[in-house]
Amino acid sequence: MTDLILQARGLTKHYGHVVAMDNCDFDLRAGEILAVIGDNGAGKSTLIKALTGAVIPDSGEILVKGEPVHFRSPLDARRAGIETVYQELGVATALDITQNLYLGREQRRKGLLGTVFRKLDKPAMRQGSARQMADLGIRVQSIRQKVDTLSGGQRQAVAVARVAAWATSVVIMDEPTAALGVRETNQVLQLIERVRENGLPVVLISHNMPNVWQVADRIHIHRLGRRIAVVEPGSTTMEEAVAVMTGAKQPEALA
Amino acid sequence: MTDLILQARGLTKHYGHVVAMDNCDFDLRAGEILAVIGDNGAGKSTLIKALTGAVIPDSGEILVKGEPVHFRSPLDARRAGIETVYQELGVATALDITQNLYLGREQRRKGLLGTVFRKLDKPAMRQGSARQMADLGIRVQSIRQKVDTLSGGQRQAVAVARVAAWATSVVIMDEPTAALGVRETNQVLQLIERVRENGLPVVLISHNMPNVWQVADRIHIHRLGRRIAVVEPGSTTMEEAVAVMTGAKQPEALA
Amino acid sequence: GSDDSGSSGGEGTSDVTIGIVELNLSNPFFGTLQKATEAAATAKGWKTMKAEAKVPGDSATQVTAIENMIANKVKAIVLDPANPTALNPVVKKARDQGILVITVNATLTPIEGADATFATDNTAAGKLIGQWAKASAPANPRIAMLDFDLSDGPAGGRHNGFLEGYGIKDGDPSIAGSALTKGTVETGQSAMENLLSAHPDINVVYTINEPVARGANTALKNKGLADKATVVSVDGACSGVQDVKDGIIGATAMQFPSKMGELAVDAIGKYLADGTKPQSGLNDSGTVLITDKPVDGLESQTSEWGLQNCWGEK
Amino acid sequence: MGSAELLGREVTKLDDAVLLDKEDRAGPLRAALSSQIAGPLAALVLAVVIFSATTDSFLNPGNLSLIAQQSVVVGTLALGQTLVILTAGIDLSNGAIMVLASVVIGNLATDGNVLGALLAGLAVCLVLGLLNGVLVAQFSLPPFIVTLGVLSVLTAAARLYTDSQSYPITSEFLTALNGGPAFGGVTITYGVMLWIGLTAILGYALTQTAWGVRVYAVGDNPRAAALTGIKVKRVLLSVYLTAAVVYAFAAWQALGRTPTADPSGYSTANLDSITAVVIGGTSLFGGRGGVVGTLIGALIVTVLANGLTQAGIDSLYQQVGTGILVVIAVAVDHFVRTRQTR
Amino acid sequence: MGSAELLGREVTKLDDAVLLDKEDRAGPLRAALSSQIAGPLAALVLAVVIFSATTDSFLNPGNLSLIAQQSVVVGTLALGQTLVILTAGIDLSNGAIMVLASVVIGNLATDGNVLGALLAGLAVCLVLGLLNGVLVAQFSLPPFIVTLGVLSVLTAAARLYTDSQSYPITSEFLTALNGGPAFGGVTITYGVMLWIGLTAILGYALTQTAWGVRVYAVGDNPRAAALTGIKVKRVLLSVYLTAAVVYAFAAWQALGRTPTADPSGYSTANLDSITAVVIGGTSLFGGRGGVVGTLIGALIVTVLANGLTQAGIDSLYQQVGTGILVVIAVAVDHFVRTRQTR
Ligand SMILES: Nc1ncnc2c1ncn2[C@@H]1O[C@H](COP(=O)(O)OP(=O)(O)OP(=O)(O)O)[C@@H](O)[C@H]1O
Ligand SMILES: Nc1ncnc2c1ncn2[C@@H]1O[C@H](COP(=O)(O)OP(=O)(O)OP(=O)(O)O)[C@@H](O)[C@H]1O
Ligand SMILES: [Mg+2]
Ligand SMILES: [Mg+2]
Repeated sequence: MTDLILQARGLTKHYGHVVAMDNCDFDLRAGEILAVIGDNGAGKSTLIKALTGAVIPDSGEILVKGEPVHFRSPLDARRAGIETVYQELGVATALDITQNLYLGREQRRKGLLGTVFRKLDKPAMRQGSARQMADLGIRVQSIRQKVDTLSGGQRQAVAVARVAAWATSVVIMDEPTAALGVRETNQVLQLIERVRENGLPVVLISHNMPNVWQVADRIHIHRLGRRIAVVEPGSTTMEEAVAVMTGAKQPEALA
Repeated sequence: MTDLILQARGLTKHYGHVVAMDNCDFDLRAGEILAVIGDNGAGKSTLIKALTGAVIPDSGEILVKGEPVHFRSPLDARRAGIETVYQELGVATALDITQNLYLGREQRRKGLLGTVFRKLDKPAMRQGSARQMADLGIRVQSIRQKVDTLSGGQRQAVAVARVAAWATSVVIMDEPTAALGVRETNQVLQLIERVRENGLPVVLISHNMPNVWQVADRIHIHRLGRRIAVVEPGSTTMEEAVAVMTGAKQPEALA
Repeated sequence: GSDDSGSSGGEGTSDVTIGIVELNLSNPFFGTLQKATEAAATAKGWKTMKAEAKVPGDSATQVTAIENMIANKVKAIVLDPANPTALNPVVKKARDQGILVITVNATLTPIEGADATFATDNTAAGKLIGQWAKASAPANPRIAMLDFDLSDGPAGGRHNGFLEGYGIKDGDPSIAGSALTKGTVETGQSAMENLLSAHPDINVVYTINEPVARGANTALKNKGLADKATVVSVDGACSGVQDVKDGIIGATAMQFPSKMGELAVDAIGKYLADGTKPQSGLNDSGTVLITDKPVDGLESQTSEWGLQNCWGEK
Repeated sequence: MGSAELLGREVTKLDDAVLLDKEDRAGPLRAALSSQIAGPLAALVLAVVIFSATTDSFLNPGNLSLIAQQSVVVGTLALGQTLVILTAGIDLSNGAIMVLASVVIGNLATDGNVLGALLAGLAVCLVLGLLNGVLVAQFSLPPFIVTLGVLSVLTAAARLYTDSQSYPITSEFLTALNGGPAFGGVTITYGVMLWIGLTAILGYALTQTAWGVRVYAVGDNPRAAALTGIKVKRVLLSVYLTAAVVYAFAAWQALGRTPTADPSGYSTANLDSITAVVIGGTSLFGGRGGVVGTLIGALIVTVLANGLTQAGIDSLYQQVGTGILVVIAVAVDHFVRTRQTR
Repeated sequence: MGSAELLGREVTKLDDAVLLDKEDRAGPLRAALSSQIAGPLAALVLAVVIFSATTDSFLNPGNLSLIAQQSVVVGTLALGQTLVILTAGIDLSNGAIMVLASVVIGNLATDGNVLGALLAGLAVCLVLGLLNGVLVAQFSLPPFIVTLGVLSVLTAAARLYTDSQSYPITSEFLTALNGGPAFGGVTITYGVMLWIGLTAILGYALTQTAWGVRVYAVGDNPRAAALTGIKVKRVLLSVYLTAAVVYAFAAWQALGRTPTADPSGYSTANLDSITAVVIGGTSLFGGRGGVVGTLIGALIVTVLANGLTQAGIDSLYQQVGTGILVVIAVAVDHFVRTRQTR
């Protein structure tokens, strides 16, 4: 069972009378790319948030490498090595690109300036972030632009680049390519594959079925707040999966 | 020339030393679906904002049905019959779905209650918004949910539904399906085609090339702040267009 | 005396500027004092620079104002200090530059910090109404104390004086309750209403000033208790004396803000004319008990007299 | 896939609630109760219970009606303040506007033309509301500084106008709000009725009219509101003007409460009104809250002052107590509210 | 498609600026000037020019150094206030914290142990900063109400502690900040140096350290900051504690300015400090602004008071003038800033 890196059992979350998660299970294996697909409002983002401490589930349990964990905040999850791109991005719009990329992990100058005066190494960080944005194929006119002046895609790239830069154990991405162009999307898919090659499992939420079938090892189908099936792209067609996802077909019909 | 509904000539917009639009042209014909494609940060959203009064260009002119116009605010554009879904959605997150859908166009009760007491017809609006959301294939658990409790896709659907509900002359949508699922995306594409059938031209910005090729009559390719080519999906392949869009190919090569 | 500076155009003192530094002018008492000072100065052909503390106790603004006046080379400053010690250094700085500093209404500690002082003894004022209240109070007194921030010098003086005159101490069982007002009608009324709700038997009301007394009276009247309680106050503004006349206030201790200012300006005039400094130390500008129900052994004047000698708008 | 399928067939377990959701079933009153004002109400009830238990004199009809009367001036100001705060603004000048209006009324009324005086007071409020509104809406200046500047100007103006004297008000019409039907020792003054009436009207306007929706939209996110074609500036202006009208009523209330127009009165009414608004559950960041909460918030503030006096607490300790209790009141509010949304 | 292609080949007309953008070329000083503080600076220069032109006594070295001295207390408080406001908070208790600290220092110093007294004052500030911080960060209560409550408690506490008396300060050490090297009639006091020094240190901390970035991030969007793994509560707490240390310095400054520890002094310092912060270009909604602007903002406020006095304006008209000029100052700031971003 140690090959299950991240698991969840029976997660439930109610908001008043809205049911966002309804006895939901989840399994992520070592070294795999797991796609999560589901209708709008199915509860995918809520699941991700629960897995990463951004939402506290009403009930259910979460296990990391078989050990139960209780994340009280995103920081707890991050400390357990889980890096996440949230759908709402979680970028600070008043800060610039570099500040966002290094938020919470700032680099300090070498020597006294850094250790005693705790001075940031801005040139190094600026170089680093320019490189990371470029790696994603994203063009920005100045690395010092504040995030609220960025285009939708540039903004999303900032959030993705941050995770790419810091991933250590599990990478979770909630619709990381929604606002990205063709080329930039491919860049991110390559990034995801690179991460897997480095041995880290990736959870990818996406509405783009071709992308999912292109990179995923397994596909978690989410519907009405719970996982209703797990399929493999090799043995299930997009059409079948979408039919299950939207409720046109029963999951049992998948074999 | 009256068949050109919306035109722009030489639009330019600088933010400090950032160039968002660089002598950009634009033409929208009557009754057509015009797609606008381009890299992230190419300046598509800026163009749309300039066309609809949300951004005041530094220079250049905008013509509606051949007449020069000077929109100072989105309201001016709306008064000229132009409805827009902005990429950043422009929804008020503290308001609920119905309030957002009817924002600026609230329905009042019949009779004295409405004329004298200006009482809103909440039940009617609630019914109307439930129907509009349903028409887009979007499931929400309560039409009274505040928008900040909605999922990413639900939120986008609210913005799209609003435009769909009020379109009268031109419809502009900036990446309306980015956060939508497979089924919901198709629903929006159908909506766009319905709008065209009703005789209104549509401007669709999208990074989803298959979608674009599926519905567009003409495709405006945007690069580095300006229009570099206009192609037709029938005579140009996706690959060629993407190559031009990303700069891998010169526009002249398209014939 | 120094009238060579008048309209005759003599260069001597025609471009004299004096500074007037007051407490917060929202209190008409200080407004009256300032205006009397200014009027006296203008009558002598002087220019004035004026400043006021923003709120009671705001010595910082006064320090700043005096610094600005020194920079502007005034010849003398009439100061109503917001704090007895906070202004000492800046006053010293002014005097070191040859500026005559006269405090009015309140004093510095030590009193020699200023060249002279024309002030009112607030403790004495409180004592007068305390004695009067004691003498005219019913058999089993129930006292309400409507105070103002007691860190304010005059407020503390009046409060302590009243208790002393009445012959009791803080915490005496005959004190039904106390409440803090902001020295305004509205806060006086609310405070009195609240006290009455708990203690409908209140029959003696000490008020920090006449606006508070008026508010207290409204509260009593609303409850139909106006006849059963005696209100005492301090100030002697015309409106307050009128209230004495109308029976709203039993007795008030009249003070003379205009006089203080006029005396101060006279002293400055003498100094500028021939260099005679005024007598240092406290020159009391006087306190008079105003009541239409005099009691034995306590000197007082009637409201008629009061209306002729009061300050402020009649 | 039409609406029938969505609302009908597809809508299984999770979706029985699109139109007829639970709130609908429970009725609007209960919905309102459960959402916005539960927090402030809990705090108010708690305060009342505590003071009733610890003092003899607090819980009697006379005292309770007194509390209502003592709340009307700041309470009315706080209604206008709520509108401004809902747009993410703040009005530090409301007390000063009211005071200037009341001294103008007091001065003009000495000639006997009380209705004219009252209208002049209204005009004063409208002009100043317009000033605030134009500076905030048209020039996009921060409301905090604009209204602080106006406060400074008006405080001085009221003193200059009155020569720092106060006017006793004798006109029965001007002090009419202090009267009202009495039942035993308990008077329900017209002022209290007016206050509640204004709350009802503004509550209606905020929740039942298009204007109200726009006020919330502008306060929540002015950029988004502008993109949807709302005339943000006009909405802001309308808010400052409506608030000004409410301040004029507050001036009338003040003349009824203390039949004196006093240029130096109500100097902390601005902060008090903000306190009432915030305790009432309205967010200083705009877009969330409402006037009913504010009414309760104003009552809470008065209850604290009244109850502590009843309890015979020394004046300085009263100040200590008020500070602590105000914080506890918002803590209770906060606690109740987060429990709900969990 | 690697970085080389992006930064090299692909990067044509629009992109010559990814790393070496114009700001870099112009140097950090010019960058700072052009962005944040240009507005306040323009307002300050304007005010100085006007008063220099209209009065004889304003523009001389002695008066200018006086202005700096007059700014130090509120100016120092405003530095702490800036930190709090950057996190979208507000501190209404800062003046009261300073006053309590100064009376504690004044009281304890009567025994002669001035250093111990000063440390006790610091301890007072830290405890109260902790209280504010815990209520705001841990209990998520609105800073406006928390600090208003603390203000009320402290104002009373200072009076209770001192029995409403003030303590004259005689210790040379405690009033040392009022001294300093004099050149002719011009004294550059140690207090002014300390103020500038604190501004520099805090400016450094805000712009050159990770802590500063986090403060801005938390103020800008606490939800996003939490999602990126920032300990929002800890950052908030650190801000209130740092501000408390700054308030302790302000208490020391105050003892130098007026060598009296007075429980009723500085009662408007809270609003004055907020005014300085806002005029200095820091947004009350958090995340935007800085301490250098605040220093300029505090100078502007003092210049207005000083200049109006020099011009011989009546005190009531001064109040009118201050109100108008403060609004004009933010209008100038606003105008300069929107011109830049256009
Ligand atoms: N705070 C909240 N309060 C009330 N309802 C909520 C809240 N958060 C989420 N929901 C509801 O829970 C459901 C699941 O939302 P979630 O964001 O997880 O969907 P999703 O699968 O990520 O959708 P999408 O593909 O559109 O992003 C939705 O119906 C949403 O409206
Ligand atoms: N307010 C602003 N200040 C500075 N730069 C800006 C501002 N707004 C936009 N830009 C810049 O202008 C360029 C064009 O942005 P725009 O949003 O129009 O791109 P887009 O084509 O819509 O991209 P996307 O596909 O990612 O949405 C971007 O480089 C962006 O960073
Ligand atoms: Mg989602
Ligand atoms: Mg865009």
